[in-house]
Formats: sequence, structure tokens, C-alpha cells
Amino acid sequence: MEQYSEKVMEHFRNPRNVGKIENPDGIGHVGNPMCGDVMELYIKVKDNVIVDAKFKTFGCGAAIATSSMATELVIGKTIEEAQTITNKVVAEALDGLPPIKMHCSNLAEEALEAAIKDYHEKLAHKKA
Amino acid sequence: MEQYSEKVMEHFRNPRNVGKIENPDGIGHVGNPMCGDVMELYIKVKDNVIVDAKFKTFGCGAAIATSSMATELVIGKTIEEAQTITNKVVAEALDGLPPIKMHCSNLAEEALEAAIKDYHEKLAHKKA
Amino acid sequence: MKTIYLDHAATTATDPKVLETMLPYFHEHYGNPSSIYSMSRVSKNVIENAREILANAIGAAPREIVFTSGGSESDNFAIKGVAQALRDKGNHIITSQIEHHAVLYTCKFLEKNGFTVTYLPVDHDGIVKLNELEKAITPQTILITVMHANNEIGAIQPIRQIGEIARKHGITFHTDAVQTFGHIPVNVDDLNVDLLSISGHKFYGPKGVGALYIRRGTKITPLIHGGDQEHRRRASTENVPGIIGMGKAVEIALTTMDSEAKRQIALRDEFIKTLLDTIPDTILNGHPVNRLPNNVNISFEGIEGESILLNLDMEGIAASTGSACSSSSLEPSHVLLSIGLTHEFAHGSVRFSLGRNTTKEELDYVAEILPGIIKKLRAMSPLYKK
Amino acid sequence: MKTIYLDHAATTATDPKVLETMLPYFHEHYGNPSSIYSMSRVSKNVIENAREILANAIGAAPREIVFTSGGSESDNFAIKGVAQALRDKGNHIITSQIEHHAVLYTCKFLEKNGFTVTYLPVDHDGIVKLNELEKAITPQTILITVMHANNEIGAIQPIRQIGEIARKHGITFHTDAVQTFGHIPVNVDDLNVDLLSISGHKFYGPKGVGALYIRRGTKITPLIHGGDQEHRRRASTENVPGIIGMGKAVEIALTTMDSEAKRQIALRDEFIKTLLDTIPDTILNGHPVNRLPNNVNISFEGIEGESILLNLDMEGIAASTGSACSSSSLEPSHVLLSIGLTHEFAHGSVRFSLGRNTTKEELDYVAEILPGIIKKLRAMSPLYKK
Ligand SMILES: Cc1ncc(COP(=O)(O)O)c(C=O)c1O
Ligand SMILES: Cc1ncc(COP(=O)(O)O)c(C=O)c1O
Repeated sequence: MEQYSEKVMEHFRNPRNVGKIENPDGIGHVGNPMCGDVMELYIKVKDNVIVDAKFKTFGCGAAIATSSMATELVIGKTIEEAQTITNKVVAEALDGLPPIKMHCSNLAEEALEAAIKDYHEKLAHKKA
Repeated sequence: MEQYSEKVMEHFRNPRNVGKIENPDGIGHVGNPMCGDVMELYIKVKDNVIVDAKFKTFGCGAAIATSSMATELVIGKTIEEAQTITNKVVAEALDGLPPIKMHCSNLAEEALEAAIKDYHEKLAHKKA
Repeated sequence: MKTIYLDHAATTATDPKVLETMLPYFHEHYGNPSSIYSMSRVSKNVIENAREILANAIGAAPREIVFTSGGSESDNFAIKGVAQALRDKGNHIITSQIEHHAVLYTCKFLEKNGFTVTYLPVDHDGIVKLNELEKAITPQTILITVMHANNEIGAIQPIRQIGEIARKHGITFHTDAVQTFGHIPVNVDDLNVDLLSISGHKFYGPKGVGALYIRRGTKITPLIHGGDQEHRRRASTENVPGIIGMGKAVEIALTTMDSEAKRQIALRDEFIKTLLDTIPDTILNGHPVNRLPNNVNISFEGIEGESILLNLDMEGIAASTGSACSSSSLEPSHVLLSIGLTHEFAHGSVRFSLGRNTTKEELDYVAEILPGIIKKLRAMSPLYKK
Repeated sequence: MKTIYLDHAATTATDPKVLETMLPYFHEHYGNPSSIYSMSRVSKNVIENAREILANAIGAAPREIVFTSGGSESDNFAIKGVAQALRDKGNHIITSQIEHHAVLYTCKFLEKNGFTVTYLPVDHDGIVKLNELEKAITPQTILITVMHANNEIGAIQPIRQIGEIARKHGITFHTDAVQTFGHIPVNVDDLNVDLLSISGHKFYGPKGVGALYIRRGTKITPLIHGGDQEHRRRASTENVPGIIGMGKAVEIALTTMDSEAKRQIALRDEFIKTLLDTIPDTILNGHPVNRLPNNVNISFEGIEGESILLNLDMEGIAASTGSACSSSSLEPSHVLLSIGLTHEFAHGSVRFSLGRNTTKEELDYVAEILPGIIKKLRAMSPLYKK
């Protein structure tokens, strides 16, 4: 198989921000076991800034590393900034992924989108 | 390729009875250059016994060795005895031939047949 | 760190004694076996000797052995070759759902070219359902191809019985014995097979060489046309060192097979028991008894195979998985789905395949390391809620 | 007696430096390149390195190289693969009368399967008649396959021009470069080819490994279906030592090719001159200038090739012949008949092919021995009357 970058392996070995957030402001739940990867992303938002993020992931090395990297990238970002974090951004931050693993980075992007959507919905709900 | 027997190689290296007989009692000329082998067999007959035989052959190792062996086999034989010398007999006398070379032993049998036929014709001609 | 290599079903190291027999044929006796000068006779004789060794090993005649470049070529040659040769007789092929891709994708290819293929189902242990076979046979059926033992879950198939049925109906029968030959007894008459695929590197021979047994009288069209080699059934200058190496590997396998199989079965069963006992929510894939002596295939609920392998690799342990994430598809192994695993379990499978040098100590080490890895990954998994 | 080996066109000895690079990959780094653990990365990296070396050598991208088991497989793969992939577009193939059997018999096979094949004639020097090519093209033509240089008579074909014509008509173009690669420059863009066959053992690499160059965008169906190896174009566990060995052989060939070709051409031309001067009724087959640096092919009137070879062999000289008697057919080489030789001359051909270790002394020795052999056999021949 084509090799993972050192950065991918480092995140795989020591994934950051594993776990759940109690009472999160947004949850993204994407993927499905059929395809071999599932990700849950939890975010905590304060004054429009993502102050914390945690994940749980079922998947291969790339899925776990991209999950970890995605949480690192979003923490400290405003919601608008976070929305610019595409799968490409995550993959590049990991020094790239083998071609057959690129789909794994979609997982992180989709989870982030879903979590932000959930955050907006919860916000709308609160306001309503 | 499958190997020639030691006997074949011995006859190939030192073919017996190469050449022509002046005023032969029979000549057999068989084969054709298209197939890669041509044999001329000359016999000298005295009192119905083949007292001498010589050959010229264009052909592969097996063709030359079977020609040589055939002359050795017929010398000293009566015409009737010589007629029992089939391709199988020649091949066996050479300790066998590789399967793809078996056709070469036909050459010797056919040359012998042709030479005997020629002998009979010449005889009939003389008598006539 | 010395690697604990538990992927012998993927490939084995070439036995040093095998390599040694090959060496003189690279630049000392390098003659082309088809040439007529004395130098070539050496090459010719040694490959014919290897052919005889292999033929004897499976109860065949030397003329019935064709050397190939490996298991995949043998499978392609057998299946396409018979399909081509018997096309006028019929266009139906029967195989199983758990074949190696070399068989499966060859069948799919033929489906695009006017053939119909029946893929026989297997039971939960991965054994082909014999009663489905008779039902599948039609007057159009020209070939049955079912593997001797499965490469992923090690399930040994009822080849002898399948062969009997094939013979009763006059249908040509091929088996892929790539995982069994050299490991358990393989005899073409006992198995009732007409064609049988072998690959050198699966039993400590070199990579890039294999063989196809073709029973006398079996109609088959070459896959590789050209020169007169291999009695015109497989063209190309012979891979002399490879063939000699495979021959030597056969010789060694024959002398060690019985004792080695016994030894591996004992190790295997203890290892399986330990893993199932110490790690919860874990199942054994494949038949508990009718399985390759060296095959251990376990599914761990809620986690994915590749991430297990990477963790094992960090500890110096080499194994394999049937999870999709190690291949270019997203679907997990067709074999694991065929035995009825859910995707959660199918993705979480790991195959450990033992070899001649595998020791109890190595397996003990793996059994010690593994529970921690599983626990860590499950803690990270949104699917494992216990 | 040391053999004077003059059959390098049949096969070459594996260069000891090549063998040396292969050795660690038999039982030290033996991992299956497709596996995911670190051990396999070594195997993966070295075969990708070999791919790059080969790609650079012919001006291709690494992705365009597929490793195979040799020249015959490459030829079969190219021709059957394109025929299969473009079957909907047309069913006509153009080749030449002087192709290697790996091409010729593949075309004959396709003729039995709904394809039409045009076999282009050659002139007396063995060069394909270009003007016949344009005439042969029809709207049904999907593939042209013409060899780079002929293996028997060494004639180098106008591949670049054929490629131009193919391109003008949008027809896929394959060349069998088995005899040229490693010996004379081969560049896929200069030659205008879409597919190009290579065989390792023809340039001091190991037997049983080869390659097919496939230009990006060329439609082709695999010959060997199965696993995901070689970007799904050729299944089977990679022959790691073989591929590495071939890579090393390419490296060596590139550094020595120019000087070696010059050296061989000088030896070749002197040897040809000597033979033609000292032995009557003798002709050179193939083009006098557009010929492989190492190829000498001479016909001796009135005698048969195999019997010449056997006599040479007794003197420790290894050569080859186009006479039928060395094969299972009765017809002499189709190549020699195509250049218009009579059967008498065609059967009396001998090919001497030089190599890196061939010396002037060796050729002088052959030139000394040969007249006696020819004389002796002619004295025995009923066809030579002079
Ligand atoms: C021109 C040509 N093509 C193809 C081949 C076949 O190569 P291999 O024997 O490696 O399959 C050869 C040599 O035998 C050849 O000379
Ligand atoms: C059952 C089975 N068949 C065929 C093959 C293909 O063998 P090879 O890789 O030697 O072509 C393998 C191994 O990869 C296998 O396990």
C-alpha cells in the first residue's frame, strides 16, 4: 500500500481530542459502517468561536488521523472560519493522504458541516 | 530441446557410409528441401544380398544419424530381410529419437523402400 | 525490532535452501531450455526434474504440469482457457461467492463476454453449500471452479464431493489450491479435479512462479500464445531459477508438511481460544475444524481492521485484514459478507496466518498486546457502546 | 571447455550485479508489496523505484509501466487487451509477416475469434513495406503491431514512421521491443508508440520478468484478472526480486549501451565479412545496416541448420538456427521465408548473436572452425553439387 505520511501516523498514534463533550453546542454524526467509517464530532461554541471539539471515529488510520487533525484545526476558529476547512485543508495539514484514502478526509469535512448545521439549528431553536 | 541419445550423436559425429556408389544397383531418392530433409541411398546388390550401401543426406542431426544407421543395418542383409527394416527398427537401433524427430526415421525407411523398388525395376529391365 | 510475521497466507519468505538451489541458474547455467546446444540441456533437465517433483507431489504425470508466473495466471489460464475451448459446448460456469479475486474477477470478465456464472453461497462457516451445486448445473454448464481452501478465513471446501458431482455430469472441474498446496495433502485423483492452481511463494518458494495442473485430455486454450514451450500450452522463455526454486520448495514442503500442520493446528487453536477468552465481543470467522492449519481470522466488534493492523505494526506484528480500507473499494471483503457478517464485524476482521518459524512465544506476545489495542480503539469508536 | 556463447538473442546470463541486488528480497525483505505493515513498504518502495528507472529509460511516466512475466505475456496482454477493449470500435488488426510467435500466434488466435488480421510483407532485407501499411488500413482497424527489431535477422523496422501513420489514423500502435530495449535507444515518444513490450532476460536481467508500457489513455483489458496490483492492470503478487533485478539491469544497460553497441557493430561487421569471404555460397540475411548491433544471420546453401549447430556445439560454440528441424514444425522460419529465401537457404541459416562478453578472439575462433564444418556437411549433402 502507499505509505501514510509521518504526520498522519503521528496523529494516528496520538489522536488529539478523542471523546465526547457533555452538552455540546453542536454534534455532527456522519458516515456509516457499510463504508467502513463513522465519525461523531462534538463542538462547544462561545461567542461564535469553537472553544472545544472532540471526536469519536470508527475507521482506518486515515479516518482517525483526519478526525484528530480536524478537531485541532477548528478549535479557536470562528464558525465562519471553520466553514472554510475543507477536506483538502485537512489532508494538506496532514502532509497529504494516499489517493485511495482521500475519501476519508471527506468524513471530517462532512462531520464539521453537520456539527455546524446542528449548532445553527440549536441556536435557532433557543432563540425561537 | 529433448536430448539425442549417445548413439545418435555418435552416428552424427562419425556417419558411416557417406557418399555415392558408382553404378549402383538401386537408388532411393526421398524427402524434399521444403521439409528440411532429403536423402539419397545407393545400394549394391550381389546374389540378392546388399553388399554395400552409401548415402547422402541434407537434414538435421537425426536425419544424418538415421541415414548412417540405416546403411549399417542393410549391409549384409538379403533384400527380403532389408524390407523388414522399418523406421521403428532404425530408431530403436539408435536408442530412440526425441518425439519431434521421429519423422526423420521415416526418411530412412522410405529411402530404403525406394532403393529396393529401383533395384527391382532395374532388374526387371535387365531381364526384359 | 524483529518483526513477528503472521501474514504467511499473503506470502512467505523464500527458504534459504530454495534460494541456494536457484543461484547457479542465473549466470552459470543460464541457457535457454529450448535451445539445442549442450549448455541448454542443463536448464532443460532441471526444469523437467522440477516438473516431475511437482507432478509426483500431487499424483499427476509430468506432462500434466504447466509452469506459470503464479497463482493468478494459473487461475486465469484455467478458467478462460476452458471457457474458450468449450464455448461451443456451453456458456455456463459455476463458482462460489468466496473465491479469490483471481477467480472471481475472471468470472466477471467472462460474464461480460457471453458467459453466465452462478456464484454458490456458503454457510456461516464459509463452506460451499453442496446442495446448491446440483441445482445450479444446467446442460450449458462447462466448468465448475471452487477453491480448495479460502485465503481469508481458511475454510477447506468439500472438493472431493464437488469433483464427484462434476464428473457425474461430465463437467470440467478446476480448484484453486494456492492456499493448500504445500500445507495439507493435495492429490488430484483424491480430489477429482481436472485443473488445479498452485503458487510458489505461498509455500516458501520464490515469487513470480506457479503451476497449473491440467488433467490429460482436458480441453484448454492457452492464455499466453507464442513459442513452443510447455508443450505449446504456455509460451515464454522459462523462468528457470524460479521453476527450480519452486521444485525445491515442493521437496521441502513434502517432508515437513505433516508435522508442521500438526504443530500449527495446536498453536492456532490455542491462540484462537486465548483471543476469544480474553477479548469480549470477538468472533472466529471460518470453520472451527475444516480450516487451514495456519489460519486465524477474528472479528472485533465496533472497530476497523486497518487501524488494528497499524497498531500491531507499531508493535512489530504483521497481519492482514478483510476491511475495505486496505483496498481500493469501500466494501469489506466479499468473503466476510458471504458468511453473513454484519459490516460492523466484517470491517473489524484481522487475519493472522502462521508459518514454519512461528513460535508459541510470538503468539503469546500478540495475545498480550492485542487486548490493549482493541480497548484503545473501542474507546475511540462511536459504534462500540459497551 | 569454455562455451563460446553466441546466442544472446535467445537469452543472456543474469549480470552478477543484478543478482546481487535481488538477493535481499528473497528472504530478508520478503513482504508482499500490497500489505500495509512497515515490512511491506520496503518491497513496495523498491518495485516503485524499478518502475521509475524503467519509465525514465524509455521516456515514459511510472504509471505507464506494468510489470509482467516476460516478453510473451507483454505481447499477449497488449494485443488481446486492446482487441478486447476496442472490439466495439472495429475488428481489424495489422501486423507484419516477421513478428515473433508471441505476436503472430496471438493474432492467429484472434482470427479465430472474429478478428481480421493483415500481415504486412517485408522486403528482401526484412524491412516492413511502409507503402503496404497505408493501403491496409480500414475504418475497422483498431490496432497496428509491428516489432522494433526482428529476433532472427535483426532487421530494425521503421517504427517511428509506422507510428506516425497510426497516429494520423487514430489507431493504437504496439511494438515488441524485446530485442531492442537495452541494446539500442528506445523512446516511446520518438517511436510514436502506445504500447511497448520488454523482457528482462534479453538484457542481462532475470528470466520470468518483463514489462508493458501503456501510454496514458490507451484502452486495454487485463490479461490476468484478480487483485489490485499494478493499478488493476495485472493481478498477482509482484515478483519483487525479478522486478528489482530488471530495474538494475536497465540501469546497467543505460550506462553501457552506446559504447557496447559500437563495439558489437564493429565485431559483427568484421565477422560477417570474414564468413562471406571465406565460405562460398553463403548469404547474409537481414538488412546490412539497419540491424541489431549483435545480430549475425547467415545462410549456407545446401545444408541444414541444426546439423551445423550440433557441429558447432561439439566445438563448444552455442548458436541458433531458423531451420524447422529445431522446432516442432517442418517449415523453416516464417521470417526467412518472408524475406524470399528458398527452402534450401532458409533451412541452412545460423544466427550468431553477440553479447557483452563476446570477444574478437571468440569470433576469430568460430570463423576458423566454421569453414571445415560447412565443407564436411556439404560433402554429405545431396543438394550441394559444387
Ligand atoms: C522479439 C521477441 N518477442 C518476444 C519474445 C518473448 O519473450 P519471452 O521469452 O521473455 O516471453 C522474444 C524472445 O523469446 C523475442 O525475441
Ligand atoms: C486462494 C488464492 N488464489 C490465488 C492467489 C494469487 O496468487 P498469486 O499472487 O501468486 O498470483 C492467492 C494469493 O494471492 C490466493 O490466496
